[in-house]
Amino acid sequence: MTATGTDRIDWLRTMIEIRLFEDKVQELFMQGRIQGTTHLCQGQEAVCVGAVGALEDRDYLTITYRGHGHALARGMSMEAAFGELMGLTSGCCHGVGGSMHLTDFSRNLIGAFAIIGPSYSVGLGAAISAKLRGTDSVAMAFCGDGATNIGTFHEALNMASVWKAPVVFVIENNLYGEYSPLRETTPLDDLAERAKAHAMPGVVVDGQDVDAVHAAAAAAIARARAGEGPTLLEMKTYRYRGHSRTDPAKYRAEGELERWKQRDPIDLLGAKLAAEGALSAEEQRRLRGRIQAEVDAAAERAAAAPVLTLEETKAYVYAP
Amino acid sequence: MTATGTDRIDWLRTMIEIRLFEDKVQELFMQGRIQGTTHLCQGQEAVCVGAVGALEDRDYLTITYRGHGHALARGMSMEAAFGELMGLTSGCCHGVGGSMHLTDFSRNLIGAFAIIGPSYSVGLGAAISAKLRGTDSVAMAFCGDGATNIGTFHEALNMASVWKAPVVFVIENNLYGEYSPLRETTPLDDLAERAKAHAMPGVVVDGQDVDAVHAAAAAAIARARAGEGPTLLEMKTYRYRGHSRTDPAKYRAEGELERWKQRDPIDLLGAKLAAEGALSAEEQRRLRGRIQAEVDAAAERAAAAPVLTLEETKAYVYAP
Amino acid sequence: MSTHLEAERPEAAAVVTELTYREAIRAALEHELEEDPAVLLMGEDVATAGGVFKTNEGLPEKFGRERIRNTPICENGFIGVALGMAVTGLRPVVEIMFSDFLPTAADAIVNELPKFRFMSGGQCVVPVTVRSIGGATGRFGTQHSATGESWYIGLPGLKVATAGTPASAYGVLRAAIRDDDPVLFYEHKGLYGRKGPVQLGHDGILPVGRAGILRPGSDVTVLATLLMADRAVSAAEALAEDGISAEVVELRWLRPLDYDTVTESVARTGRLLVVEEQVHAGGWGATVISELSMRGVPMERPSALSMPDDLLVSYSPALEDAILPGVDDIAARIRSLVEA
Amino acid sequence: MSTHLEAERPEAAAVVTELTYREAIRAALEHELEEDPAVLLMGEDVATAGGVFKTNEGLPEKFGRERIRNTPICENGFIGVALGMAVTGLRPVVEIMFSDFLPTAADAIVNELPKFRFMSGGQCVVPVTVRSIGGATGRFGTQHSATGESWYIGLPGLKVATAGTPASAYGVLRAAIRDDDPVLFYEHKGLYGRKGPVQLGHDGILPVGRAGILRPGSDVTVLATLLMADRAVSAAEALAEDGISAEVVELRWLRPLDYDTVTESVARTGRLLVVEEQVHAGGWGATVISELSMRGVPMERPSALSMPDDLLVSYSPALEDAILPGVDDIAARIRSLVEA
Ligand SMILES: Cc1ncc(C[n+]2csc(CCOP(=O)(O)OP(=O)(O)O)c2C)c(N)n1
Ligand SMILES: Cc1ncc(C[n+]2csc(CCOP(=O)(O)OP(=O)(O)O)c2C)c(N)n1
Ligand SMILES: [Mg+2]
Ligand SMILES: [Mg+2]
Repeated sequence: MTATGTDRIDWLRTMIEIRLFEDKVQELFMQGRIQGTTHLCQGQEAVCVGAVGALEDRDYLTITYRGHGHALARGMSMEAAFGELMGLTSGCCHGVGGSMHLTDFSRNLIGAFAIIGPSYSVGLGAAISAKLRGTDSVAMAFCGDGATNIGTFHEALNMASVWKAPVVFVIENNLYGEYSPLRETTPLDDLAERAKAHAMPGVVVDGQDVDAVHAAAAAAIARARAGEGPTLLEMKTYRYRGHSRTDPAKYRAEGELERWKQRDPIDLLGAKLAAEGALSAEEQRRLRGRIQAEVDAAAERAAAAPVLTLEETKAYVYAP
Repeated sequence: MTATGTDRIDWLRTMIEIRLFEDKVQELFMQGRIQGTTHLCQGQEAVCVGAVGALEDRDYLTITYRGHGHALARGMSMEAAFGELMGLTSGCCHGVGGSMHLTDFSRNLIGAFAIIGPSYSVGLGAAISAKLRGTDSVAMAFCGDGATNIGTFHEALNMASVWKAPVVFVIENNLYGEYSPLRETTPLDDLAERAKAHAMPGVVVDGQDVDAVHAAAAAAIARARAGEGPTLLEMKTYRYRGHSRTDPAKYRAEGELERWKQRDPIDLLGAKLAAEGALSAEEQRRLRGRIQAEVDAAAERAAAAPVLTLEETKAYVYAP
Repeated sequence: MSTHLEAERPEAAAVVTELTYREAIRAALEHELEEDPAVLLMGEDVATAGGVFKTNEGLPEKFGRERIRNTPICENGFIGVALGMAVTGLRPVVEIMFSDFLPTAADAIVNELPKFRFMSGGQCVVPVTVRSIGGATGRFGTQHSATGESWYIGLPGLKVATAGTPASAYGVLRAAIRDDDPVLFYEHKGLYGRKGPVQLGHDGILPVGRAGILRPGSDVTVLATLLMADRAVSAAEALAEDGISAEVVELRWLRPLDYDTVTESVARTGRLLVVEEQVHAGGWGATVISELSMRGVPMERPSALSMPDDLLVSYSPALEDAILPGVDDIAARIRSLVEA
Repeated sequence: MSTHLEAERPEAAAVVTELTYREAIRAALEHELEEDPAVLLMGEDVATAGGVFKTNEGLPEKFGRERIRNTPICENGFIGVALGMAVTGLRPVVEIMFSDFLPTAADAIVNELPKFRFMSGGQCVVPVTVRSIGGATGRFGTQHSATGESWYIGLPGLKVATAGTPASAYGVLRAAIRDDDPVLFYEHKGLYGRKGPVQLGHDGILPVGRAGILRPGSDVTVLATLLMADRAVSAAEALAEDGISAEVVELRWLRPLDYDTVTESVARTGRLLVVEEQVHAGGWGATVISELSMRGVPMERPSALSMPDDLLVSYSPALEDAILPGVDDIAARIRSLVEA
C-alpha cells in the first residue's frame, strides 16, 4: 500500500511522540523514577515508524531492547510503555519485563529481546507458523548492525531463504555496537551485502527518510505476503544518545553527531510536509505542544499504578 | 610453491593410502575390531591431499570427524590412526579420542572436531596466535557444506576478515549433510558465495582434481602468509559412502554415485601421470600393491597394543 | 490454551502392547501428531531415513514434509524458530540429535524458553518440546556420550523429563508434548532396542511431574533415570534371589521433581541410593539428597553411585564400559548399604 | 608449561592496600598482563571506555589493542578463538559481559574447553580464563541478572571460581589466569563499588581450589559466594551483637570444591547454612549438602537460603529486591538455626 497524506502526518506525529517520550524517559531517570538501564532510539525514529507502519495488524513483530520506538509505532500506549519502564502494573508486561522487553501480544508484538540473536529466529518462527496455519500474515524482525556478527543472525537468514518464509528482516545500522564503531568489528559497510550469503535480496535504505523506509518495507512485506520469500533491509541511521543510559558516547568522532542531526528524520519529514503545504511549521509546533502534554499526562497516569507482589508474579512462570 | 613431478607421485601415493586405509577400516568394522561410528572420506581424497599438502610443517591444521584423510595427508602414521580407531594405546590419542578426534600436536594438527562449528573458530585462534607470537605460520581449517549453516561458521569468517587473520578456510562440499542434500538445507549451490557476507575472497575449486586443489590452497596460503588475510575455498567433491557406518545412503539419486566415480580423484591423477610418462599404469598397480601391504601391516601392529586403564586416563583431564 | 481435540476424535480403546523403546517414542509422536494439527516435528534429518535413530519411520509419509521438517544444522536458530511457532499457536517438537548438542542451543534453552512467558507478564504460553538423545554405550566418544539430563534442572519456567522404559518413553513424551510449558525430554540411545509393555492411548499418558515405581521393595530406595533405571531394575532382580528387596524409583521428571513419591519411599525403606550416568556435582541426585537431608527425612546415610568427578568418557570401548555404573556395581552398592 | 617469568622480573615487595572490587579486578589483569606476554584480554568493548563495567581502564593504552582486543558480538566464536590461542602458546582471558551470555557460548564451554586436552590424550593444555559478570541488583531484568555460577560445575576438565570480596577478586582471578586449565571466573556486578583490603603481588594470589574463612565463628557455618558472601558477613556482624557467632566461609572455587575447609568448619560448628543467589536445584549448595550428608559429617539438619524455585527475577526494582536473600533474611535464618 502506498502512503497517503494523512499517513505521513501520522508518521510525523508518531516520530515526535517517540522523541518526546524518550526525552521524558531520560528526565525520569534523572529523577530516579526509572531505574536500571535503557536504550534510546532517538535519531532512529524514521526506521521504527516507517517500517512498523507498513505492517498490517495481523502481521507479527519482534524487536530488541532498543524498542521504545517500535512499540509506540505499533500502537502501544505511552502509559503502558512508561508503566513498564517504571516497573509498575500499568506496564505492558505489568512491570516484570522493563525497558528491554516491551511486549504486546494484543498487537502481535510477540517479543522484545535483551539478548542478541533470537529476535530474528523467533520472528522467523512466527512467519513460518503463519504460513503453516494457512494465514497470509507476515513477520518483521529487527536487529542492530552489531547483531549481524552473531551466528544466529545467519542461521535465521539461511532458514528463511531455504524455506521461502514470509518474513522481513530489518537491520538498524546506527554505526555502533555498544561502544565499538561498525568497522572495528565488521569487515564491510553495507550490511545488506550479507543477504548474498543466503541467496536473499538485500536492500540499503536511507533510514532517516521515513518515506524511503516505508516504501522499502512495504515492498518487502508485499513480496513476503505474495509467497516470494524473505528480504533483508539495511536501514542507515544513527543513535543520538550513548548506547545506554550510563554511556556518554565519548568514543564518537568530533562532529559526527552534529552531521547526522542535520538529517534529523523528524525535521526532514516536517520540512517536506511544510513545503507541500500539508502541515505548516506553525501547525507542527502546535502538534508538538499537544504531544508533549500527552507525554506528560501518560507518565503521570502510569506512575499512579501499584507494583506487583512476588506472589503475583508466580503466575507468569508456568502456564495456568 | 608449485608442485614438482615427485610431489604429484607422492600425492597419488597418499590418496591411494587413504583409500586403502578406509577400505581396511570398513573391513575391521565388519569384524568388530573397530566399534562405534566412523565417517569415511572416500571420493574426497584429492581435497585432503591437495590442501593439506600445501601447508608447511609450521602451519596449523584443524579438521573434523571426517578426518582420516587429512590426518594421513598431514603425515600421521597409519598405525597411529588405526590404533586410535581401535581404541588402543597405539593410537595418536592413546585410544581416548577415537575415529572422530584424530589429533597430533607434533604435526600441528591441533584438533579434530566431532561437534560442528569450532573447527573454524579454533583454527582461526591458532592463526591469530601465530601472528601475535610473531611467527609467519598460517592455519587451515576444514568443515563441510552442512556446517556452513551453523552460526559459528559465520562468526569465524567475520572475525578472520575484520582481523585480517592468516587463515585458510576450506569447505568440503560433498553435496550432503548427514542424509540431507545440500539444497534442502541451504539456499545456494556455490558456498564460496558465503565469503561475500564477510568481504572475503571465496573460490570455487574442482575438488576431484588434486592439481587444482593444491594450486588454490597454495595461493590462499601464500596470501595468508603475506598478511593479506583469509580466503574461503569451496571444494566441490563427493563422498562415496554413507554419512557414517550405519548409513546405506539410500537417499541418493539413481546414478549419482556412478557419475561421480567417473571423476575419481585417484584415477584422474593416475591417468595424468601415466599419460605424462611419470608413472605407468603398471607402476601404479605395483605401488597400490605395496601400499596394501603397508596398510595390512600397520593394522596388525596397531592391534597388538594394549588398552589404557581408567586410572591412566585421569592424567588427561587436568593439566599436570 | 491446549488445542487438543479429544472430544472430536476419541481414540481407539486403550490396549497394552509389547514395544521397543524406539517404537514407543515413534508411537507417542504419531499419536500426538494425529490428535493435534498444531503439533509438528523438526530437526536435523528427522524426515529422512526415519531420522538418525530411526524414531520417526513413516512420519513424513503420513504427515508431510511441512510437519515433519528437516532443518539445517543450527540448533540455536531452530529452537528460536520453534519458540516463535509456539507463541503463535503451534506446538513444535524439536529433535536435538545428541544431548551433547543442547549447549549449542543453550541461549534459547536457558534465556528464552523458560523466561519468555514470564518476561511478557504472562501474555503467552510456550508449548515447545525439545527431544534429545543422550548417554553412553555407543562408542561415540567424549563429545557424543553425555546424558546432559541435569544441565538445565535449575531453570524455573522450564520442565525437564526423561524416559527409562518403553512405557515412560510413550507416556512421558506424550505428556510433554501436551504440556503448555517448554519441556526438555531426554531419551537414551542405549535403550532404543529395549522391549517392554506399553499402554497405548490416553490411558498410557503419564502425569507431568510424577515419578514411577518400577519395582517395589522394602530394604532400600534406588532412585535412577534413563539407562541407570533399567540397570537398577536388573540389579534389584538379581538381589531378590538373595532376599534383598530393593525398590527402584524412576524419577522421570527432574523439574518439577516428585518429592512426595521419593520421600514416601525413603521413609518406608529407610535407605536411599541414587544411581546417575553423570557426575554427582550439580545433578538431580545431589539435589534430592540435599532436599531430603534438609527436610529431615529419616534415613541411613544416603549414597550415590555416579560417574567419577575427575574423568571423562573415552571412545575406547573398554574405557567407556568401565566408567559407567554397571548392574554389578549397583547390586554391590545396594548390598553394602543393606548389610551395613 | 606455564610461561611465567617471576625469576626474571621479581615483583615489588607485597603491600596491602584498600581497593574496590573493580580496582582489584583491574589490578589482577594488569599484573598478569605485565608478568606474562602470553596473556591477553578479549571480549566485547573491553578496550573501549574501560569496558562496560569499567574494569579495564587504561589497559589498552598500556598493553595495546592487540592484547586488549575488542571482539564482534559472537561469544561462541571468540571463545573458540581463545581455545585455539591457548593450545598454541597464549593465555587468553575472555570477558563475557554478562554471565547470562555464557549459554550463548555453551558449546565451547561444555564441549570444547573441558574436553579438549582429554580427547587429545593429554597432548595439550588449555589455559583459557573466562571472566563473566553476573548477579542481580542492577535492575537489568530477567535476562541480565543470573549469577550462572552453578551452570557449569558438573564438567570434569573445567574449573569454576568466584569472587565475593576485593581480595578474592585479585587473588582468585590471578590464580585462574596462571592456571593451565580452563577456568570460568565469576564476578558480581553488585560488588564493583565494594571496598576492602587487598594484598597486591604474588603473596595476594590465592590458592586454586581453596575456600576462605571471611569471618571466624563457632555456632554455625555460613557458606556463600559472590554477593551472598558479602551479605553473609554483614549478617554475621549484626548477629555478633546478640552473641551469635557465625562463621562465614567464602567457597570461591566451585570446582574443585574445598571439602576440607567446609567439613572442618561444619564439624566445628555443628551447623550448616548455604546462602545462594540461585535456585537450590542443581547448584553448589545442594552439592555440598549432599556430599556432607553422604560423608556423615556430624551436623544438625542443614539449611539453604536460596532463590525461590518457582520464580524468576523481574525488572521491577521492588520485585528484584524482594527475590534476593537479604542481610536480614540471612540473619533471621541463622538465628532460627542457632536457637532451634
Ligand atoms: C549475546 C549477547 N551478547 C552481548 C550483549 C550485550 N549487548 C547489548 S547491546 C549490544 C550492542 C548491539 O549493537 P547493535 O546490534 O548494533 O544494536 P544497537 O544497540 O546499536 O541498536 C551488546 C554487545 C547481548 N545483549 N547479547
Ligand atoms: C552442532 C552439531 N549438530 C549436529 C551434529 C550431527 N552431525 C554430524 S555430521 C553432520 C552433517 C555435517 O554435514 P557436512 O557439514 O556437510 O559434513 P560432512 O559430514 O558431509 O563431511 C551432522 C548434522 C554435530 N556433530 N554437531
Ligand atoms: Mg548498532
Ligand atoms: Mg557434506
